[in-house]
Amino acid sequence: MKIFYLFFIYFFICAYCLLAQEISFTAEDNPNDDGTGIILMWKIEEENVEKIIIERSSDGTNFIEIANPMISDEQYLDVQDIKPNIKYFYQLNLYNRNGEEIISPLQTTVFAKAEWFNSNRYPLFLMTVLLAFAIIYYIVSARKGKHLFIRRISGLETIEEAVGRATELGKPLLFVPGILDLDDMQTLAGLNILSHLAQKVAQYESTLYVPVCRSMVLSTAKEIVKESYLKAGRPDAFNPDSVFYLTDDQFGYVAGVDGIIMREKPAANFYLGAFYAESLILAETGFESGAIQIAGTAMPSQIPFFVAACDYTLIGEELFAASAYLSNEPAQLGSLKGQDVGKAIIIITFLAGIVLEMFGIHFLKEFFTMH
Amino acid sequence: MSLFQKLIHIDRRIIFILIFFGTAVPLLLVLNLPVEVTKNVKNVYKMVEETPEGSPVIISFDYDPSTKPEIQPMAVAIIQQSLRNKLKLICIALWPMGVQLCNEAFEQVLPLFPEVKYGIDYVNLGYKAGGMVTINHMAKDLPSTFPTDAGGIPIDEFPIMKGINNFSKIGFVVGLSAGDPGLKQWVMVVHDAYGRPVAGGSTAVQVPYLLPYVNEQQQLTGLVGGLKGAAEYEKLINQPGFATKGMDAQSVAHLIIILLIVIGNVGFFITKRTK
Amino acid sequence: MRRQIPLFITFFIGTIILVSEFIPHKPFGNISTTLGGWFLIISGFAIILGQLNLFKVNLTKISRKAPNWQYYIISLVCFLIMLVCGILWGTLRQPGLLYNSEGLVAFFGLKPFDYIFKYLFENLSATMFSLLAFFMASASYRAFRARNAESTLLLVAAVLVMLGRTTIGSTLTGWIPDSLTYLHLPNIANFIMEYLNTAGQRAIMICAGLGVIGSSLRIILGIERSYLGGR
Amino acid sequence: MALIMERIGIWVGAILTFAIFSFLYRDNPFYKIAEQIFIGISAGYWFIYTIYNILIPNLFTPLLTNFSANLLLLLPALLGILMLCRLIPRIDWVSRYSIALVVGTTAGLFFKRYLQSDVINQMNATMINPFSAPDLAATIGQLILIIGTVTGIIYFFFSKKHEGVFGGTARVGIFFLMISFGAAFGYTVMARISLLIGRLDFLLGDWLGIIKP
Repeated sequence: MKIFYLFFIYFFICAYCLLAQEISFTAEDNPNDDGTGIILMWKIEEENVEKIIIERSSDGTNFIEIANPMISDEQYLDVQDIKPNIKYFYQLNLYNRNGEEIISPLQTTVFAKAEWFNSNRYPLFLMTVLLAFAIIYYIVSARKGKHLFIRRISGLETIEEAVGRATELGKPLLFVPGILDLDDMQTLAGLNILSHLAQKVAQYESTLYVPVCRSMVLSTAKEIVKESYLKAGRPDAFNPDSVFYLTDDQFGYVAGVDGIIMREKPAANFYLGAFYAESLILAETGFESGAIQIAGTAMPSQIPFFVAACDYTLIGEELFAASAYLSNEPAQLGSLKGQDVGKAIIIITFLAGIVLEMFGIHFLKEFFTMH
Repeated sequence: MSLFQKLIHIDRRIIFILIFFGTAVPLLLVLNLPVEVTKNVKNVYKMVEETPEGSPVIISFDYDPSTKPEIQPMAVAIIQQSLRNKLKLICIALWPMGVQLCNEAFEQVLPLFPEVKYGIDYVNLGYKAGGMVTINHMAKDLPSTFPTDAGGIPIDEFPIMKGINNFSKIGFVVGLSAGDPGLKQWVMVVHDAYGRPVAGGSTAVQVPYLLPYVNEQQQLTGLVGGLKGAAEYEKLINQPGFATKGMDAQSVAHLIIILLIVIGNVGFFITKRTK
Repeated sequence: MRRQIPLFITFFIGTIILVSEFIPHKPFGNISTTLGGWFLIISGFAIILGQLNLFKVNLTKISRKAPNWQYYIISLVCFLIMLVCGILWGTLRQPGLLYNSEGLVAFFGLKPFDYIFKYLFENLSATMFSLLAFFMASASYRAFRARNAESTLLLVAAVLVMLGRTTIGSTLTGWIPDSLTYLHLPNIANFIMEYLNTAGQRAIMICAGLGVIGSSLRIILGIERSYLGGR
Repeated sequence: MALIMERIGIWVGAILTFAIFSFLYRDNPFYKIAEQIFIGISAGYWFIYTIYNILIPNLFTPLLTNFSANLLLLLPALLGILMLCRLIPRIDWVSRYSIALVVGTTAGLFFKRYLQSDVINQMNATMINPFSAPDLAATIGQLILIIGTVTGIIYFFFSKKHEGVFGGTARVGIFFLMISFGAAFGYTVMARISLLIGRLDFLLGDWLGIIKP
């Protein structure tokens, strides 16, 4: 009889323990996705449980193991072959240290849903709409003939001065359009500036050398220089050999341009386009020959060397701005103006954010923080 | 021509010889100056240390032999630490030459870990083109981006790849990067769109451009920069290697360059004044 | 047909990829995933195109006896050797047509492809870029001048960073007492990198980022067409 | 035998290293030969790896093993072949279809990723209360960070003349840019020297065996 009592008490304690334990298992649709994720959450405050296994079924009878996460993870994102709008059954099996199942598995069901809008992306969406609107608005108004003001870029003012000096000294000018092909925006920007430079050269009756390392750049640059001479009213003075191809190899090209600098000693060198390691070598040789040097590139790692060794450097975006300024193309001007609006929005937002932060108000920062 | 002008216009080949020997001599005479560990390197170390045992992690080899002296020591150090902590390494490459360099790094490390098995503890999934678009694709469907490993064996045959469909189970991504595509693209996709931690090592050239990502949002958890960063990492895992060995030569060469800049500028000012 | 359809493709795909960020629902989500897989394959072909183009250009140079044409034969031969080695014996774990050919591996210690890569290519590539150390030294001496306030600031920051980021920096100022620890060279370098450099780089990053956004938008809308060739 | 081949490999590597270094004296045939070997091997390497690591696993194997399930892959395959048509000048325009897909995908992805990472997140990272920093140095640093970022962006503002207060702010901005270029300069020097150290380690260690590993 005693044994019976003991057993009874033991049973009672066990039952009490089980009731007192916080064991829960829930499943939810993973928000903001295309209906291919389900979040499973559990809470187990029971010391006996050593291991858990999650199983899944789409019919409620045949369960397959999908994961054995750590108990302390407290959640698991199931993304294995989940399809939207299908009912899934999940069960959580709990095991003790000896690998025995402690209680019968906990079950739950859920549907995965595809959302129409990802609510995590509101800030990105807001900025996308604002920027796209600003850029498109200004491009359209520039096309309609509205004048958009772009400030003068200081490096550009020296172009005329350099050409003047070259004429005075009777020395040529050198223009290097970078080492990338026409599909790079920097090369195109450089060529836009070349068009302006060539006009000035034609007016002053100076000589210009344009060595290039890409065949596509060669034909385009030739056309541009020819056109500039035509615009300046001196098509007869155009020498087609002034634009020439050296080689495609990076260092071979540098050696070639170096040779020209040493032999011809140009009065001014222009390096406008995309550059890699050759920036350093060109700028050094040019400095050594005593030329005025004007450089411009958006290659971040080459800007420092140009700044240190050249007289004027168009830094990054300035190169594109200079090209837009000179070419007067509505698309470029409008886009630049739209981006400026973006800069203004950003400065205002983050200054506001800083002030709010100083007063301990965090909502603006919270809004823009990714969750 | 004044003495200074002559000095400024000396043949550049003399400077070439100077820097060659200036770097070679300290390699022979070891000074062993102390290496100070910086915060950004420690952050990478801590991230690897704090990742739970058995977590799958991605190491991306986005460099080629031209920057091997800078990045290979980091690769070796990070692989060692990860294997020591029993992490599962999934190695990939966004630059084709990274595949071979990954292999070389493992060849160097594996003798220390005889129990580590290919396919269970680490795998080399090989090279994929496409840069950011491909990383973005991995985030949605990793098995279809990498149907096989670098040797053409289907990934279903590797236990390490079981259940890994995207970045959700990945402990962290370490990018070893020499340019584009590289760490910047990993930050943009894996951290900024999918919220998984990204850290890495890069060439010294890239460090200044990557530092804005090291902020309180932890776009980049940490950054090991150049040979100095690699030496710091070697110190943290207590395994001095190539980077530590090169630090003396690095210091002396820096001094030489600084001296050259100073002399050049002094000459420049004196000639300017005499003019 | 030659211009309009590509422009439409760019517009259609660019918009879907952009919109799929906000609308994960069908069809945007899955189209953009499919496109990612396609992109990988097409990039593969683009790389093949690049290598074949190099082959073609070199072949033309040789056949036209362009200046230095003899050298281009060398690059063609090396290209073909790599191709043959790769196809016949494979690379690393990748078997080739003749499978793994243990005999050759025992002879070379590596597969022929890997042998060429390890001993020839790695050395060539690393040396090519180490040339820059020499050019850097000579430019430091002969061209980098503190000609105005801007370049002075640049050079001073450069010198501080160069000193602070080496072991010699810590040794030089290692004796500084704790109260003046901010004068310790590595700490100065850290301060420059963490705040001054980050400020400048962040400004560039934001502006360049907006530049990328502007040009992406122009491309999607078909305003920027230079990628189609011609100006 | 493998050991002998390793020695031979190291010797060839050393000879090629000197061939390239000879460019420092002046451009010469040895350099040109080494350069062309470099270009040839590199092209072959890319070719082989693209075939083995991309085209075979991601295109050919799925098509050969399960054609009907992967029918859709024929489209990128076709676009890839159109891409190769660039080699034939007469029909090179067909490659525009593939380029359009590549450019469109990149433009769409770049737009949102750059906006998120390089614009919004950078803006957010600068929204800090500078006075919350733990010590004086950090407070000064954070103030500098804020001022530097604002003035730096103002320098790149193109639709207003740089004069008056605005011009002054832009001038402060350029100083910050210069310091960051200085930092970049220092780090680039560091990187290039490291590469030279790598080479010297090969010559003095692997080749001559003067420095022990």
